[in-house]
Amino acid sequence: MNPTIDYHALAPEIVLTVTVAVCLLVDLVARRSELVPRLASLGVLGAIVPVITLSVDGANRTMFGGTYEVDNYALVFKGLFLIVAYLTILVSFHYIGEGDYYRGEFYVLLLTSVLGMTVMASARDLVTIFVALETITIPTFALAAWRKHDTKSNEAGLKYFLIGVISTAVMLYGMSVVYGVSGANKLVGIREYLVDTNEPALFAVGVFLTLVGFAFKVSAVPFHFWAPDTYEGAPTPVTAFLSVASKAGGFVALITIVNIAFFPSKGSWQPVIFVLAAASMTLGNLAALRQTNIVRMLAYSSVAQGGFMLVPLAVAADVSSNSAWEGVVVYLLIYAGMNLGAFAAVIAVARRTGSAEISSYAGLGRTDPALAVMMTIFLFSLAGIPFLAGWFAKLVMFRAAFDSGTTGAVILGVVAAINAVIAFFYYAGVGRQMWFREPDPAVERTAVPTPLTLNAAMLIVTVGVLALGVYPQAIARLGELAFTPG
Amino acid sequence: MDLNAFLILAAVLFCIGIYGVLARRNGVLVLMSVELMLNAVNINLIAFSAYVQDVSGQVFALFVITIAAAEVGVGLAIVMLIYRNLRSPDLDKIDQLKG
Amino acid sequence: MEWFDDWALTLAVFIPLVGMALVLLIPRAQEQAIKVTALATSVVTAAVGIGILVDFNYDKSGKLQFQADESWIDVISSRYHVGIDGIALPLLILSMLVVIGCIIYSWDHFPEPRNAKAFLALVLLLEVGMNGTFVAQDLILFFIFFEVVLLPMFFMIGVWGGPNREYASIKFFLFTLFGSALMLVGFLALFFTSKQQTFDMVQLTQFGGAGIDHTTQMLIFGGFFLGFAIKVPMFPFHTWLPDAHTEAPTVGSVLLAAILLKLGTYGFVRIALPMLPDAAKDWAPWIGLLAVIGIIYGALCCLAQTDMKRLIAFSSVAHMGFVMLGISTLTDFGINAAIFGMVAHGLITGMLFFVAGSVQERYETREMSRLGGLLTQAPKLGWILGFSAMASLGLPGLAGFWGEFPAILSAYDPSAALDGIAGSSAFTTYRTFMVIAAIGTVLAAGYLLFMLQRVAFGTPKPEFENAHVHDVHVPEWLAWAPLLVLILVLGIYPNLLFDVTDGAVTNVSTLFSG
Amino acid sequence: MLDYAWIIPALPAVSFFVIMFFGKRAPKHGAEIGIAAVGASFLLSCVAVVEWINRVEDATGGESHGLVALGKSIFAAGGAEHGVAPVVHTLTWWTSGGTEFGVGTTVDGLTVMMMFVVTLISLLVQIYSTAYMHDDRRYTWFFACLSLFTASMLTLVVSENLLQLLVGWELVGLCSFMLIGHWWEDRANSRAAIKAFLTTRVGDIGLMIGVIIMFFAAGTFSIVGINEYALGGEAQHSLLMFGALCLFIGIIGKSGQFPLHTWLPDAMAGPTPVSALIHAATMVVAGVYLGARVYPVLYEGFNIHDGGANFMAIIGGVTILIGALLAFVQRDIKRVLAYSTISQLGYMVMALGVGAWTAAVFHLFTHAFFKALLFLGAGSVSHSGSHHSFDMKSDMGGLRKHMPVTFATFMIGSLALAGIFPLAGFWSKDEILATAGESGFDAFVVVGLIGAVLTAAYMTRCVYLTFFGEYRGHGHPHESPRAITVPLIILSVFSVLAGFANAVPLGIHKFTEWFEPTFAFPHLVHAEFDYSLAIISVAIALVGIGIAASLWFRKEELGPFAGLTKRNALAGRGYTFLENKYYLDFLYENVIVDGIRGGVARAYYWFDQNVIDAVVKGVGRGAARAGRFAYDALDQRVVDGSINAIAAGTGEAGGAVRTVQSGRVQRYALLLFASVGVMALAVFLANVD
Repeated sequence: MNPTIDYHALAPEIVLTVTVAVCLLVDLVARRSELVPRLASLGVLGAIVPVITLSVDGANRTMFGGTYEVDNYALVFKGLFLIVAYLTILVSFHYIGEGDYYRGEFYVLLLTSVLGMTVMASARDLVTIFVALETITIPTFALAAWRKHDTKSNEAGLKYFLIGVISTAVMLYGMSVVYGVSGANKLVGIREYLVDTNEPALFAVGVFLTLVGFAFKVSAVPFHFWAPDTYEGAPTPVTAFLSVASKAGGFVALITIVNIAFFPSKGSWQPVIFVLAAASMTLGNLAALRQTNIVRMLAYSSVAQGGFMLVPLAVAADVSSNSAWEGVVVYLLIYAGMNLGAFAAVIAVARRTGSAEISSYAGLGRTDPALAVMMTIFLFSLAGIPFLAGWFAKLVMFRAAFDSGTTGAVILGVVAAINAVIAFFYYAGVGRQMWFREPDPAVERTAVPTPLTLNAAMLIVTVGVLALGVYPQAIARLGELAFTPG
Repeated sequence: MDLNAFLILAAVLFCIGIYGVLARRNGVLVLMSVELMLNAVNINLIAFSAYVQDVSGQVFALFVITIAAAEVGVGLAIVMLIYRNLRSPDLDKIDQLKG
Repeated sequence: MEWFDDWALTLAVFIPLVGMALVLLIPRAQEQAIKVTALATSVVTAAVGIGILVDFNYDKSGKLQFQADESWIDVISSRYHVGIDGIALPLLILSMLVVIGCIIYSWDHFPEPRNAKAFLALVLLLEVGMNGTFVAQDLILFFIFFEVVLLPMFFMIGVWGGPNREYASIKFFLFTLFGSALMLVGFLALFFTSKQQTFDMVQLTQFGGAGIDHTTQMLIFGGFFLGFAIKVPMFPFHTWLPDAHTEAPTVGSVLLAAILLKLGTYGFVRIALPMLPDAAKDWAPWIGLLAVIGIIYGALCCLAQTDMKRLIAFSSVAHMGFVMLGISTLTDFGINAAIFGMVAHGLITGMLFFVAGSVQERYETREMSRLGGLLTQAPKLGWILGFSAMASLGLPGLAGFWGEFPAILSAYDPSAALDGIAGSSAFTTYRTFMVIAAIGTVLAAGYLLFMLQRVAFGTPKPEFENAHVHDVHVPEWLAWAPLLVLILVLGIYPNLLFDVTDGAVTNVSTLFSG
Repeated sequence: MLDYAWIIPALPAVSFFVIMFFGKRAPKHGAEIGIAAVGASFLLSCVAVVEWINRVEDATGGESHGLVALGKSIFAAGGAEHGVAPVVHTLTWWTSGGTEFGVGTTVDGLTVMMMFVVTLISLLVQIYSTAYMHDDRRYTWFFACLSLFTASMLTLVVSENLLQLLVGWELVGLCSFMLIGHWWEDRANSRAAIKAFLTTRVGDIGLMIGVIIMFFAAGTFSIVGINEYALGGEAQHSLLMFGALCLFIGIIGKSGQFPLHTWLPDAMAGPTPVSALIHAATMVVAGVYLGARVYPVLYEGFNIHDGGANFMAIIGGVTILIGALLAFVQRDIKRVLAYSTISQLGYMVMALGVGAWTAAVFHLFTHAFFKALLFLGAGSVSHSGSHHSFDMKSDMGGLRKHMPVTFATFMIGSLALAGIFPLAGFWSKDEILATAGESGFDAFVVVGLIGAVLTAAYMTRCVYLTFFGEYRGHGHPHESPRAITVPLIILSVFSVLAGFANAVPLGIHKFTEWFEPTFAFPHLVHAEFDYSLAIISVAIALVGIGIAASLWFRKEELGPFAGLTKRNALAGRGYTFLENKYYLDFLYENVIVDGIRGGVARAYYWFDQNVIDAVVKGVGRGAARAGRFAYDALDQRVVDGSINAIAAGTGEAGGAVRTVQSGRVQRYALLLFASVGVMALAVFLANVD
């Protein structure tokens, strides 16, 4: 049986792979040059091209016996991953260039991880999902520890790695059970099994254990312990990448596997997601309240945001339309933008003050109003304040909860509403430092201008956040498209 | 062929792995315990594969072996890095980041 | 003027946004240009407002006019639907007017740390939110505008506020955010439980909660109630208000009191009552109860104040109690009174905050024990304070009376729909409310005169005896004159307003007449 | 003019604004504007009076062409066949629920009479003020306020409906607040102003609710409509009773009736012309006017036709006595007059309570003149005689020599107040007593008579202390300027003659004929002139004067005393009377002197100051204390405290969550495995069939 290969469908992955290879080679030849990041960004942009042509084409392309599918759903996420990758490169450009880092390898690993993500978007069987997940994760283990002389960075890498492999092991164990009980590797096969058979309780345990792996990836409570420590210790661009792209990768896997495979077995996954959602929102927010380091605060915030994103998933089984799934996707897309922006701003501020303490943000509104305005926009967007894109993310989340209308969903919606209020407190805390306080004379400031790439990244996100806030139809339509068969 | 025997073996191995991960203080030994867990999974996969007469389980196991190797590679590198900076592989000493 | 009919409201809402963008583009050093741009923006907006006033069909004030209905977020079936009727029109115009006043008032004395650019940009952004809330006819659109006002006000309090500004600003934000989050939850629940699955306020009003079971209606109304009651604010959700007002800069206080509080009461009249009339009936006596508690409680708290601004802030709690009492009767008398009360309170309390701000600017204190003899040092300012205080205590012939008296009047004879809900007889309950509210008017007179006595009467304290106190200057006159004139004109000829609101109010009250 | 009655209040209202904005630039600093406006109003009022009289005359002349009923032209059920409908005009004022509410004018006899009194007294007070307030720093403002005061009172008087009346009512309160506190630099003055405003506002709660009750009962605010409703027989009596009670509470507050009278003496803090205006023509009589205006409601509500006693009459009676008693113990001449006003208002209210509508209004009419006269006289004394003091004991005495005009006019006023034949007070007071007796309110006749004794006595004391004896002040007393004396003279003329408008024994019933409403009104009782009662009341007044005279005059050296008896026949007669009846003298030397002056009055004054006023103050202080409690204990601790506690608790929870994040990776792993274990078990159990 010769697999027919649709090169157009695989073009994004192929472009990325080629770019990775070229980068490696170039890095060998010309060390310490800016060539690699430039090539990497070109490669990413190049990979976006086929994504666009494929979307215009619009047809579903299935390959490898149904284990790999390029449909609207996959394309939406591929686009997201590539854009995030591009922004991450922009954000890292000076950070990695100026620090004590291996430069070439950084981008190689980054792109490898992105490659894993693009694969993940199309993966439709357990093996591919597993491979994609590991392709996403393993390079980031290394990236987290990239600041090799910094013990904190080392620690970040180690914790991430250990919890990561343990989760993987648990997930694999779960997958093996799922595979064993259903006898299918392809997601569609698992679903068929579930539709036909009354599954045993063991299968539910398998499903749960499988979800643990993804829960780790999206840093849902109680599988989030690595996140704050890793985020804090890792180089900030890596943190941004982890909190956005890597998390999105986990969500994609989660959506795919739940939507396609486990959906009929509501009892096995719905309560789990429900608990994860509630716990993530609440504990993430509470822990974030008391943070003094902004990266750590954003880490907990992203835990909480993950909880919000899980809300539509938790109620998806009770919603007749696709609106819940769309809700997760829309939330994810918007979250990616604003969170990335926030980390970019953190990097920009750290360049001046050399500190990530929230108190070092005091008086930023006076010393650098433009930066402070952008940071404010990102943070308040994360808080879900209207006409900044975040409000729409929150809205679709609430909408899904109330669309289902079950008592549990309504309770979850109210919990989310209360959490949205708590969350505002710590986001506003940073705003308060920036705007309400005088600059702290004790903090030394260097008058380095923010590099162009960083500014560009922030500006792109700012415009996006504002535009989508006023006209969210654009992104909502994207979410809708993802679940419309081509 | 009794499937349950394999499953129990895998479960026991998995639990031993868990114990190792939790109890060992040396980073390298923890890594090895993780390997144990992954191998437990492999046993599971192959046993199931045979049981359901489907080859994909064995393919899965091969992928797991490969990726486990890569994982351990990265893991060892990180442990080495820590050892270089802290002069100790003791995981208990690594708690700068918390709260 | 076909064109104007379609675009007027959109212009009224978004011209300030354009102005804000322009203000942000002008370099900070060119303060004069910034101020002129901001003022011009607000004046142009008001010109649109005047156009609306002229074109408005007063014979059909109950009908939505100047409607525009365009697609916006189809995916969630939310549309850009704006329109205006007799209930919203006065509030929209008030908002435009007050914004102009605020910009003129701050002309030469921006509060520390100055930064005219940021300050005016925030004022204009506030105007977007305020105007938008009054014209929105789609729940999601309403929600957006309702929330848009939060950020600018948060920053206005936090950056330009008093010593305790951080606490006050966050408290303000958290309270209102909490309310509006639950309000949004209510909107969504209404969307999914209503048969049409629409956010369109007109359709939802026609639908009137039919087919939604009673418990659900009660819960959804609860969400609305929290959202709006916090904004109003009603007892016991009022504690953000004194802090916010005390710390906010003058203009912030004025906008907060004059317009922002009205968003809550407007929400009750526009959304909560007509969309869920059945639940409203059951909630009304409790709302009425909280309203009268607010009247007495706010007044008592006023009596304990030593800070002038804080006193005025608590007086808002009491005055909004009258507005809510009117609404809770579910009658046309009561709701008309409530809308009149909103406008009157906006004008009067806005004025009081202006004066308090000017007093603070001159004496650098609002502590009433340190003040005194304002009438000797700045007679005109003192006179205006007296005028506003008199208006505030509900003196007939000034606007305040027409919000207060008809509200009390309406409580004598609440909607027949309420009978059998509030205990044995709604009449007994509401008549008790009426008497309590009437007692509240005496307390109101008490604390306002008390303030007047300590601030305006007597002789200046030794520390200010030789202080040179400038009397009302030109920007102040320009900013205040329209408010003062309106207080008087509306007081003498209330039909100016009642005539506009009545048609629209009848639409609401007829829901409860059967 | 009856159709254009709105012009009469409008003129002073306009003049208020004109004075306020342009007064300072006017040659006489605004005074001329005010005087011109009120003068014009006065003239128009006179025209209105004449027109009304013509109208009544036409109607009673048997021809029906006078009955151009512009309002509703229905005759009251029990009304006389010659009822003359009031002239009513309305405009839409406000709309609610499709109902239109009017604003307009109702002109009938009561209205024109009141307009006449108000504008006349206001005019005189304004003229008087040009001299009295000459050096005041807020001269212009003062005149603006006087104009507004007049305008408000006139608005109240011409009101078409109760809501409009309420507007005027409150504005009158506002003006009295501004004028009582005119010299607000002194804290005592602003305190008195606030007290006046707040105390009357307490009564206003009653009025407000009363108006609301009547609105929903009668379905209209219109005064004519409400009166028709009250008499229509359809009315629910309990509703009327509550309405009447509430309205009466308003009257109590405004007209200084027991127990809300304590603001009135304090209101003396204002300039004297203001006191005259407040006590004679505006403010306090507004209450009585309201009672007269909606009399059918009170009449039916309190069952006045049943005779015996009712709440209103009792309150009036009590007020007569306490006012009179309290007047005894004042040192301040204006306070004497203030208490006297309370007492006289008590007469009016009592008159309304006993069904003597005409007598009440008549007394209001006559009282306006002599009380204005007395106040202005007191002002004249202080202006020119006692160096701006009102303390009779320390700064006056013997002023009759220095201020003959003031003295003479003051004497006339005093005698009129005391009810001495044939001055104005005699006729009106007598009519009250006669009607009370006629309608079966015998107890109140006695109260009225006791009041008469006391009135005569305290006025004698007052006159004595002010004008007789040695000058005790420190200034150079001289007669006041013409702007002051001319109004005094005019008022004294009215004080002498006004009573003859209804001099029943002389066959003059003009006041009754012209001004008594016959349209939609209860059938009023008109007592025949009772000679014995008249004689008794005059005699009793003379006794009072005599007692007081002997009491105070005797204490002086013989010289001035002898001088008095020679120069003042009345006092001399009183003295002789007492001399000849020594036992009587003894009686009150030991009983009444120690009793009334030293005992009852002082005791009551103590009670008044320490109990009633203390209650008033206590309510204020209690409110302040309640406020502090509500704020400190409830608002800041409980309400706000709980919010802050929630916030703090949330923060604490955040801290607790943080401790789990220990930093040890193996502990994380343990937690992870533990969670997995627990949740896996839960999932397993949940999915086991």
